[in-house]
Amino acid sequence: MIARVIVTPKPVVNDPQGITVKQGLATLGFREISDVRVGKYIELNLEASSEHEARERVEAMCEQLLANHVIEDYRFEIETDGHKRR
Amino acid sequence: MIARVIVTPKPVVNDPQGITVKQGLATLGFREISDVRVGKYIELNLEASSEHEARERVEAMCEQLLANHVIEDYRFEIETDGHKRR
Amino acid sequence: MKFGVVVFPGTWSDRDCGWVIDQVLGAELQYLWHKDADLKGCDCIILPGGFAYGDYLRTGAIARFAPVMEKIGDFADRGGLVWGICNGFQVLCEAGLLPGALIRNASLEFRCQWTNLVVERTDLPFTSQCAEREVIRVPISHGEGNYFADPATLSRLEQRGQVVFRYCDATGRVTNAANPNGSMHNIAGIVNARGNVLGMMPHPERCAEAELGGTDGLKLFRSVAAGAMKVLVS
Amino acid sequence: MVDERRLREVALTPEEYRVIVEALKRAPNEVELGMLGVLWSEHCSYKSSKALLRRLPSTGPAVIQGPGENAGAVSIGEGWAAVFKIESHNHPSAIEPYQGAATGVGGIIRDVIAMGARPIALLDSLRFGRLPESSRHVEGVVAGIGGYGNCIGIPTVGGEVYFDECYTNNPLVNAMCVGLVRVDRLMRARAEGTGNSLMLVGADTGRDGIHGASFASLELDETSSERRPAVQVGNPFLEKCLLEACMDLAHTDAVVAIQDLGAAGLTSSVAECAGKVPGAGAHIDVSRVPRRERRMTPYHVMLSESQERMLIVVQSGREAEVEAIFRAWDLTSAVIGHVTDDGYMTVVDGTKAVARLPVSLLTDGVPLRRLIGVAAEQPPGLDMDALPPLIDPGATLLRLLESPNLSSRRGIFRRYDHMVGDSTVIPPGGDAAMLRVKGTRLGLAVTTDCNSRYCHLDPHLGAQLAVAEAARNIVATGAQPLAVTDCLNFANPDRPEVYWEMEETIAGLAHACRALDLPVVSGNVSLYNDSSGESAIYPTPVIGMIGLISDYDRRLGAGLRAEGDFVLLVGSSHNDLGGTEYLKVEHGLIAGRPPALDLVRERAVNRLILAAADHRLLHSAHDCAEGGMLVALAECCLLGDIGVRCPAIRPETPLRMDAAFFGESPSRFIVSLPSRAMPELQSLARRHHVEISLLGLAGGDSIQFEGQFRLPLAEIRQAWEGALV
Ligand SMILES: Nc1ncnc2c1ncn2[C@@H]1O[C@H](COP(=O)(O)OP(=O)(O)O)[C@@H](O)[C@H]1O
Ligand SMILES: [Mg+2]
Repeated sequence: MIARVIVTPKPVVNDPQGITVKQGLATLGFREISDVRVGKYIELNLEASSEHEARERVEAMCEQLLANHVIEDYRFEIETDGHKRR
Repeated sequence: MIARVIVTPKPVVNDPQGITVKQGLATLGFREISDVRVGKYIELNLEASSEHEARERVEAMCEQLLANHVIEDYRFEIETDGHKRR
Repeated sequence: MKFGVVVFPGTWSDRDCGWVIDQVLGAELQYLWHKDADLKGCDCIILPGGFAYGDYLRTGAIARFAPVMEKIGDFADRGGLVWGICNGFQVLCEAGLLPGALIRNASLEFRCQWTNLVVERTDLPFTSQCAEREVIRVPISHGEGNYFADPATLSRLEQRGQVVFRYCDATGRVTNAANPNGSMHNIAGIVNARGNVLGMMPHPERCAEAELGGTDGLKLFRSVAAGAMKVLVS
Repeated sequence: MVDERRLREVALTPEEYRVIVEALKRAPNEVELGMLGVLWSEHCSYKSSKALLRRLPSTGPAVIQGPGENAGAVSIGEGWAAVFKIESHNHPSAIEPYQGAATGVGGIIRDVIAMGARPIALLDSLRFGRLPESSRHVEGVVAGIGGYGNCIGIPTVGGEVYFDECYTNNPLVNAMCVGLVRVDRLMRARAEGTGNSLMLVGADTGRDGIHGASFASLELDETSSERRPAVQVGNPFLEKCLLEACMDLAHTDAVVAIQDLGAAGLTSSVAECAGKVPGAGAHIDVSRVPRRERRMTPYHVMLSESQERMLIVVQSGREAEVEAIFRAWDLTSAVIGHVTDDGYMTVVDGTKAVARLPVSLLTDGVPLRRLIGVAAEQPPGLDMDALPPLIDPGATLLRLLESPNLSSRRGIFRRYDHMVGDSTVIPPGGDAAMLRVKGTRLGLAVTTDCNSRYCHLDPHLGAQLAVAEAARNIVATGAQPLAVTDCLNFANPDRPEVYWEMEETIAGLAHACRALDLPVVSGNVSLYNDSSGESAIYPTPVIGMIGLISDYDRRLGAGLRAEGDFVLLVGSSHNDLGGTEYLKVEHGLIAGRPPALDLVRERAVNRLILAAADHRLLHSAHDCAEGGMLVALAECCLLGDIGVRCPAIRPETPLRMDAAFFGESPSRFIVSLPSRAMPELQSLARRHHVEISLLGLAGGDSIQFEGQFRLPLAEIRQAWEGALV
């Protein structure tokens, strides 16, 4: 199975990278942007007997390692043979 | 509208971060992982008269700034009032 | 007084800390390998600077799970001295031994330069040799030293006086201009409520000899050593 | 006969192919062709430059290891050897600035590790097109240099940055690494001992950087982007572990040799290792090579340029000791073959034969190219009488200080960790940087220098000036210049005027190095720096130099130290305006001959400065380089944060006012000293037959030349530091 994890900075955390990307885009003429947030995308190939199990394992990975709850939120989707569910 | 851009290292490109995260997860007991790739997630709030226009603009942003085509691939989805399309 | 210096894969200030402890301070030095869950009877554990595990994913994120860290957690709970410098500070935050987190510098650039720090606590084992609100010169060298904590945590830190070092100008004024990385409240270093776990981004081990540009860093090492002496006599 | 197209893909000429078939008495197979293609490439074989390089002096009393090993080594006393080398990563950096620069740093570090030395310093010599057009390159390259050096924990203490149109499509990224090793522990990459094991350690092997064209031709069936070779991505964390593990190898005597894997990967490292031992060969089984990806052919494995890998020759039977050392650092290691005595490099894939080539054919088989040089047409001359007179030296000073080539580099080097190691006793920002050798009083001064505009105007003289400037930067710290590593960057040598530049440059280097007793112990050549024929770069022979001071307590900084000190100009000034920044910035001219250089005077001036430093007469010393006397003086003030008060400059004919302030006559320093030291300096100067002249007195917060101009230091700093951040 494939797990797609997205980790984003919490809204309260200022995101210097996002600010810089926004400025960069603006100087390139993309002025229609009102806000940019930059986070991480983590793709995991994993073995799991069921989607449910996979979900629990990935949840645990996020809690322990992939995200820092002080500054980050996370969400993920599991792909089992082509079907995605959040 | 909201554009969600995912930038990933090209498949053959070395991904030290992914390799290291995989080892990290393994030492935490997550041995079911066969592969990890780490990329960027970029969320853009933008004005656009149509989804089509938004799509074209975001495409241009990826080409010019958000992704480094030499080593990275990108994909994105546009959210217009709740509906997502890839 | 026995200093333990932890070595993770990717750590590099271990040798600089070791040099200062052994050659400049003349105290006992013991390197602690990340895989050994054994503190070898050290009195003060230093988590040095570097890029443990490449700082991949997040600084300190993977290092905090090393076997040695569990022992360090217990050691801290028992009141043992734990001192995180730069990457070590980041590890301590990830491990939850100190509150908050260190994010990308506001400039998004790595910064290696001298900074002025105002010392706001001198009643700690780490700073006893410093004068009240003394301004010390210590270099920084990091890309992710921008201290963040949520408002509640931050005010708690301030109320309990857990901010030990703040970036300031040469005269001790805490200004935006003197803030090299965007840290909230110009925070350069904090201590836990009990006062035995210190985390700081600047590198005192880089300014313990005049030929390296300054000796203020040595005061911190001396403080720890002197503290131990007190314990011995009392 | 294979078809022309295939030959072009592996970059072999029909003539070279003929030589191969003759030597083998058969046609090479695909893998053999690929292996020969990379090893016979200019990059690996130096077939266009070898003949010229032999002219460089490479011996001297201090030399322990000259060219031919992974890096050069010189004795610095107390049982220590300094190991160092400079290398280019121009083409990769043009394609992917960040990773190109980062992997360039990673590569040069491995060269030093292979000698058994611990790297203690990095320097980076950079050339870009004009700003702001080139800011993408600058950003990426500087971030890449820092990204690798900062992470691995080796201080980046020096380098240079220049901007010129000629580098717009061909930025130059040259990285230098310096290391230390006990003389008796110096390693050499020789595959000694038949039967000894070849171990591959470090990163797994992926399809990184396999020379695109030939690769594609082998993969015609597969077309998707993911099947194409990849730009190398560096892993400084892994290299840090590799570094420490290699240092730990010193604990065992089981290791015979260490060789890094760089260009041409496994093929070249094995061939080079075996090639150094007469009659030695190697047997390699590609199936034993740890892979990063599936579906890799033997061709991929033999030619992969995956980073952070090392080849280790281990006494047979003691592999386990070595394996354990790497396992401790969580690094994979694998025995992939052994040393033979048949003089052949034999490659198998499990039971299948893959390739079998004479080592000598791989390493020295390539026919050296006989190219002809034809002098380029003379660059425009300079009619000094036609130049408008200098009106306001102060205003000109400000324009020079804010010009990209002269402005402060602080915005760059503060992004590099230049302190890690607790050895940097002179940080970047002045002339050479200096590192102490812990446990001794020794100080090692390091610098890189080259003014390529001079080289463009006169390659022979320009090369000499580059050597002289580097030496001057070492001397300015109070250290004695010791040895050189050079990185020769040129355009396409097939063009006669470019080959002529190479001939002239190397002749100039050889002359200057001989005159100053400086052996060239290592180096690197980068050719074809002219994207698609047009926009050729200036000849750019970057000089990396190290120097030695017996007690770093006597080191000198560039900045003024005390109010009231005398500020002197050491050396004599002439009407040297050709090729100067002043001409370029103020008059938009790149013309004339570069400043004349008298190497005998150069020696005398250097001797004087070192003698004065020895007697502890001086408070500071700074050489006069681009921008001439006034820019150098301003730098002394800015670095020391002390102003200077000077009487008006009234040059004696024939010296022109503009040349007095901004001419770039070499062999000059600005020094400061307490008044009481003056008599002794004067007698020293007389003894060395060097002219010294009092410029003024240190003090105040402005630079002033009475009746000529007065500028607040703050305003000058604004111009100097405002530009490059
Ligand atoms: N790319 C760089 N990386 C690190 N240090 C640099 C770089 N470029 C310049 N520097 C440092 O800035 C100072 C001034 O550089 P430069 O003007 O080239 O010196 P000089 O003219 O004396 O050779 C030197 O200390 C040099 O090492
Ligand atoms: Mg200089």
